[in-house]
Amino acid sequence: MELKNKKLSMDEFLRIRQEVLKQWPTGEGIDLEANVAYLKQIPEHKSFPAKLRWAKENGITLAQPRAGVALIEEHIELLNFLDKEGGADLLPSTIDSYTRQNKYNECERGITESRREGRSLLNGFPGVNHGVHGCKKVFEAVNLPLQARHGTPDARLLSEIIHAAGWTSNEGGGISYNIPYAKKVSLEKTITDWQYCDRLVGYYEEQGISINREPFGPLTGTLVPPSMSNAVAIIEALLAAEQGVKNITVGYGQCGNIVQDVAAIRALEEQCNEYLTAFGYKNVYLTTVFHQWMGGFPQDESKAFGVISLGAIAASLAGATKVIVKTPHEAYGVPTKEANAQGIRTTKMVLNLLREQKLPLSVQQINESRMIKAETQCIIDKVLELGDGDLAVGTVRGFEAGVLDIPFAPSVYNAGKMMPARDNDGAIRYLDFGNIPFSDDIKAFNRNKLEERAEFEGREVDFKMTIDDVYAVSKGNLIGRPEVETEAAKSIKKYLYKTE
Amino acid sequence: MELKNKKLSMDEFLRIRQEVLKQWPTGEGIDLEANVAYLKQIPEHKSFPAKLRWAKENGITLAQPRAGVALIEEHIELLNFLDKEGGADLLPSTIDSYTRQNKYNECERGITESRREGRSLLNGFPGVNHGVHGCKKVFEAVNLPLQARHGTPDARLLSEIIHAAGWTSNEGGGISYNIPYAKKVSLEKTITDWQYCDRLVGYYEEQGISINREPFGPLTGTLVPPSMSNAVAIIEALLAAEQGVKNITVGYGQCGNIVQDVAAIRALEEQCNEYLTAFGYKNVYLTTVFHQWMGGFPQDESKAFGVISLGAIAASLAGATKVIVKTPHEAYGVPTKEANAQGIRTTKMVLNLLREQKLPLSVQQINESRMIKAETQCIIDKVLELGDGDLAVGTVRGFEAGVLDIPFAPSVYNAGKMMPARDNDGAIRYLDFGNIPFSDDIKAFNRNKLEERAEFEGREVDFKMTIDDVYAVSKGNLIGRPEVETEAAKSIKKYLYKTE
Amino acid sequence: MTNTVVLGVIGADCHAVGNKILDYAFSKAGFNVVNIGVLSSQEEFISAAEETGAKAMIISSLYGHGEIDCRGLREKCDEAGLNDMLLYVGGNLVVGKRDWDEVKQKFLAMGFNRVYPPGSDPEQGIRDLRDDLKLPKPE
Amino acid sequence: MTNTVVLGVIGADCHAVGNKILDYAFSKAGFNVVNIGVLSSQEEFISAAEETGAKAMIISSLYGHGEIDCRGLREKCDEAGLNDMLLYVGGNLVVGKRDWDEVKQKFLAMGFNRVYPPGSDPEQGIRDLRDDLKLPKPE
Repeated sequence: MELKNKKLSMDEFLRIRQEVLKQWPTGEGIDLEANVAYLKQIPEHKSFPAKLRWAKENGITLAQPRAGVALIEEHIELLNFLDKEGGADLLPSTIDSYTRQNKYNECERGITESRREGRSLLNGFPGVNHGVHGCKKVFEAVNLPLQARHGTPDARLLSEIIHAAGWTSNEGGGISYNIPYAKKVSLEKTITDWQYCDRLVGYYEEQGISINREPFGPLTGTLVPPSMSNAVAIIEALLAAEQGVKNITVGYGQCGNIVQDVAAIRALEEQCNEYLTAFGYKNVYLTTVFHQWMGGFPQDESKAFGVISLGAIAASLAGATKVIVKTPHEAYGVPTKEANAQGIRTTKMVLNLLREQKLPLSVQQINESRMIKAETQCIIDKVLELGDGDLAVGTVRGFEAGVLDIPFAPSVYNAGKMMPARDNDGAIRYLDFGNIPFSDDIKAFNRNKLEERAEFEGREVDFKMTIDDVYAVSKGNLIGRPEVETEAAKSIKKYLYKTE
Repeated sequence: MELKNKKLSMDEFLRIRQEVLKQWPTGEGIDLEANVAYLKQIPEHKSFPAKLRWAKENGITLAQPRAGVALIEEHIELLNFLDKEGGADLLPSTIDSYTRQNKYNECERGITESRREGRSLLNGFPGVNHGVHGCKKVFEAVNLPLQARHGTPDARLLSEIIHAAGWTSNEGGGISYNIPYAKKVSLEKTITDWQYCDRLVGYYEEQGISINREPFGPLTGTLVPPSMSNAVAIIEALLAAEQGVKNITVGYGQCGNIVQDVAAIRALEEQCNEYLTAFGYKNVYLTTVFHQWMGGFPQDESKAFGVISLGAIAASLAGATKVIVKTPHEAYGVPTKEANAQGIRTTKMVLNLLREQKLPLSVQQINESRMIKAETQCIIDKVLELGDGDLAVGTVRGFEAGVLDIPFAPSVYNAGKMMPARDNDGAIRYLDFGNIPFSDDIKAFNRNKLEERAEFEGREVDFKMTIDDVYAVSKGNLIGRPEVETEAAKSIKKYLYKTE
Repeated sequence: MTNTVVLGVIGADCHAVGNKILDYAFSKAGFNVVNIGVLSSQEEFISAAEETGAKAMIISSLYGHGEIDCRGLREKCDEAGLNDMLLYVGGNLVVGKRDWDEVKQKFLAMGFNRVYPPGSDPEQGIRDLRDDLKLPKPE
Repeated sequence: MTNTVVLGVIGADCHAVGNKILDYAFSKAGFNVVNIGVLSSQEEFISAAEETGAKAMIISSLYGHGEIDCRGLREKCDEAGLNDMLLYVGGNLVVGKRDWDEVKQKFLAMGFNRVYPPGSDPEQGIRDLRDDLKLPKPE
C-alpha cells in the first residue's frame, strides 16, 4: 500500500484490523461495537479528554507521572498510590520495552518470572499480554483517566487493547515513536501503523466517544531545538486529525531557558491550531503537555527536587494543560513508588502556588516566539514541498533530505547532520544547520546567538559546546561552560564549582 | 539624649561605648585599634562586602542559610558542614533568643547545660557570652564571610564583639529588630541603639574597613505589602548611611506572586539608591537580599522543596544579590544540619540553572513597580513631614500615627490598623488602609484588585480573606480560597483539594 | 451579658500572627476579648482576668517551651480565687515532634480544660467555649 | 596507518546520545571510528571488526542489562580469530546502584580490558586506547 496522508476508509481499516488482531492471542474477539458500549458508560472524571478540557477551561495545569510494573495487582497498587499519596491528576501506564518491540513471548516470560520472584522484572506494564480483560481490571480499579505511554513503533494491537479497556488516551506517533526509539524501522512503516492507531480513535469519535492522542514531544530529550520538536508535533497532529482524531495534546520537553520554554509551548499551541485550520480540520480540541527536564539528572536528590520544581514552574507559567513529572530518583533509573509520589507532590505544590500566575508577555518572549514559528514554518513548508503537497510522503522525504533532523537519534533514517547548542542565555539554538532549509535571517540569528556565547567563553562555536551542554544539567548547570575560558567565565566558574 | 537622625560624634560614641562594654564581662577591653589591625588582614574571600560586590558585578545570586548552636566547636562543625555539604556561599551565625533579650545569665546556664547534655539547649549561638575570643575562633575556623543574624532590639554589645572577631556583616535595625521582635521596647530606644551599631560600622569605614549592614526585610514575614517593607528598609538604610555605613544590603521577603516579587525587590534597590542620593549619601554600595517564603510551611518535605525552589527561582529571576534559604524541616522548627544542607543544595541547583536568566520586563511588572514605588513614596514623604524633616523622629511619629504599620506585629508601638490580603493573582494588597496616607488613586487600585478577588470568590472584601491567606501556603496554596464560593472557584477548589 | 476572655501568648514567645487571628475570631463570635498580646507571664494573665472578670484564658505557645511556661497556672488561678476559670491552650506546646495524645494528656493533667494541636481552627475553640459556658448556639 | 575501532551500544538498548559523543571524540582524536550504533548484537560487533580490521571495540550499555549482553563476547572474539581485540565497556552496566569495584572486577573477569563507570570522560578512554595501542602521545 502506498503511503499517503489520507483517511483510511472503513473497509481498509477493517481489512488491516483482521491482521492486527491476530498478532497475539489477546487480540482475538475484540469487538468494536462492544467497546463503544463500554466506552460510552465511562464516568466523566475518568475520561482523559473531559479532564483535559476542564483543566484548560479553568487555566489549570494537571500533573501526570510515569509508572508501570509487570503484574496487574501491583500495577493497580502503584497507580492508586500515585493518586492518593502523590496527588496525581492523570494516570499513566508505562509499557515495558519488550511490548514496545512487539516481543510478546518475552513479555510472557517476564510476567512469569515477576510472579515467581515477587518483583517486577519488566520495566513497564505489558498491556498486550494482559489483554483487554487485564487492562480493564486496571482501569476499573483506579479513579482517574488512564493513558498508555510507551515508545512503540508498531502500537496497533496495543492501541486496540487499551482503548477497548477504557483507556482514553494514547501517546505516540509515526515519527516520535520511531526516530528516538528504533534503529532500522522505516518511517513509511511507522507512519502507516500510526495512521491505523489514529483511525481507530477516529472510528470511536464517529461513534461519539472522545479519545485523546498525544504525539511524544521531547523526541530524544537532548537539546532538541524547539522549532524542530514543534514541527514534528504539528506534523503528527495533522496526520492524526486526517484520520479523524479530535482531541490532541501536543508536547514539548523543557529546554531550561524559561522565556524560550514559555514561548515554545505557546507557539506550539498557536501554530498547531493555525495549521489544523489551514488544513481544514475543524473542531479539533488542542491541549499542551510540558515535560519536565528529559536529559540527565543530578544524582543528589535535593538537586533533583530543584530541577523538578523548575520544570513545574515553567509548565505553570507557560499555562501548559499538563506536565509530565520526574522523580528525585531520576539519575538512578526506575524510581520507587514513594520517590515517584514525592516528585508529584513537589510538582503539585508549585502548580498550586502558581495557579493564578502566567508569565507576562515581554519583548523577549515575543521575539522568541516569532523566531520559533518562523523556523517551524520553514521546516513544514519544505516538508510539504518535498511531498508534493502530501504531508506523510513529505515527512519520509524530509527525513531523507535532512530537512527534519533530530539530534542524537538512534534511527538510521535520521540524517544526524544538524547539531544544537545553548546560547549564552541557555536557550537552545542551531549550531550546525545540516540540511535544514532556514532563511538567511534565521541562520544569522542562530549564529549570532552562539557567537555571543563563544566570545564570552573565549572559544570557537564548535560541537564541543554541544557535548558540554549534554552533560551540564547532571553536573549542576544549564550551560556547559568550557575548561579554558575568559576572565568573566572563569570568575563565574570559580563560584559554580566552588564546592565540587 | 534627644533622638535625631544625625551622625554621632566620635566623643558621643565613645562615651556610650564605655557603658556598652560594661554590659557583660566579655565587653571588657575590646580595643578599637586592635580590631582595626585584625580586620585589615582578613582575606578578601572572607569579607562580606567583597563577596557581595563580586556577586553583584557578575550577576550572581549567593545562597546563605540560617544556623546557630550553643557551643563553639559544634557551631564550627555546623557552619563547615553547610559550606562543604550544602555549598553555602555566605555563612550566618543565628544568635539565640536569650542573647536577643540581653539575658546573658540565662545564656550562661544554656551553655553549661548544653555542655552537660551534649546537645544544644539554645536556639542559636550566644555570641556575647562567647566573647571576642569565642567569635574569633569560629571566624578563623570557617572559610567564608560570616554574618550575625538575630532579632536583638539592643545589639550594641553583640555588634562590638562580632565585628571585633572579624564578622563583616550584621543584620538588623531600629525598626526591623524592634516591631516584629519586641512587645514594649520603644522605637526611640531601638533607633538610638542601632544608631550606635551603625556608628560602629561607620568608624571602621573611616579606618578603611568595609563592613556590611543588612536591615531585616521581611519584618513579621506575614503578608507584609511590599511598599511597607520597602519603606522600612529604605528608612533603615538612610539611618545607617547617616552614621557612616557604606555597604548596605536591603531585604525583601517573598510574597509568592513572581511578578510582584521581582518588581518589589528591583523597586527597592532603585528607590533606595534614589533616596540615598537625594539625602546626599555618596558611595554607598547597595545590594539586595531575597528571603525565601517566611510564612508557614507545609509539613510534607516534598512540598517544602517546591516552596524552597519557587523562592530560589524568584530570587534568581529578580537578580537579588543573595537569597536566604529555608529547609525541608521548616514546619517543624530548627532543622538538622543535613536538612539545612538539603535546602541549600536545592536552592543552589536552581540558582545555577537560572544563572544567565532574568525575568524579562513586562507591562505588568512595570505597573507593579510603579505602584510599589508610589506607595513607598507616600509613606516616606509623610514620615519626613511628621518628623519635621528628621527621619528618626518621623519614624517614631509615623508608627504612632499608623503611617508605618506592620501587619501581625507584637509591638504595642505598632498601630496594627492596616490589614493586607492577596488579590486574585496572589499579589499582596492593602485591604484596610488604617492610617496609611495613600492617594486616592492608590487606594482605588488596591480596592479594585481585592474586589476582583471577592467577586471571583463570591464573598465580601473582608478580614476573613487575610486569615485564609495566612494559612494558605502551609495548606498547599498561595491564596486562601473560601469555603463557600462561586462555581468557578468551586471547580478549582475541587481540583486543589482533591487528595485532601 | 458579654462573656470576657483573656487572650495572650505565654512566656518569651513573640509569635503574634495567631494571636491577632484568635482576637479577630473570638471578637467576631461575640466574646469580649482582652488581648494581653505576646511575651505575657502567668501573672499578667491572672491580673487581666481579675481586673476584667474573665471566664476563660485562651493561651497560645508557639516556640516549644509551653510546658514549662504553663506549669502551675491552675494552682495560681486557684490561689487568686479564680476557681472556675476555663483554661484553654494551643500551639506547638513542646519541643520537636512528639505524640499528640501524650502532649494532650500532660496538659489536661496540669488542669487545662481544652488542649489544641498546631493548626487548629479557631472556630473549634469558639464552639468548645460556647459549650463550656453553656451559651446558646448562634443562629 | 589509521587505527580502526568499532563503536556501538549493545543489546536492546536505544540510548544514542553517548554513542554520538564517543563517535565525535574518538574521530577527532584521529581514530577511524566504525559506528554500528544502538541496538547492536555481539555478532554485529564481531563482523564489523572482521570487515574493517579494527583493533578495539568500544561498547556502551546504559539500560542495566550490560552484564547479560556482554557475557561470552571475549570467547566469541577468540573463536573468530580476533585474538588481541581490545574490549572496552562503559555505562550503567548493571541494574540499580551497586558497588563499582565489584562491577569492574566482574567485567575484567569476563575478559574486558577497560571498564568505565557512567559519566566517564571520553578523553580518558582515548588516553587509555593510545596507551594500549602504544601510540605516541599527541602534541
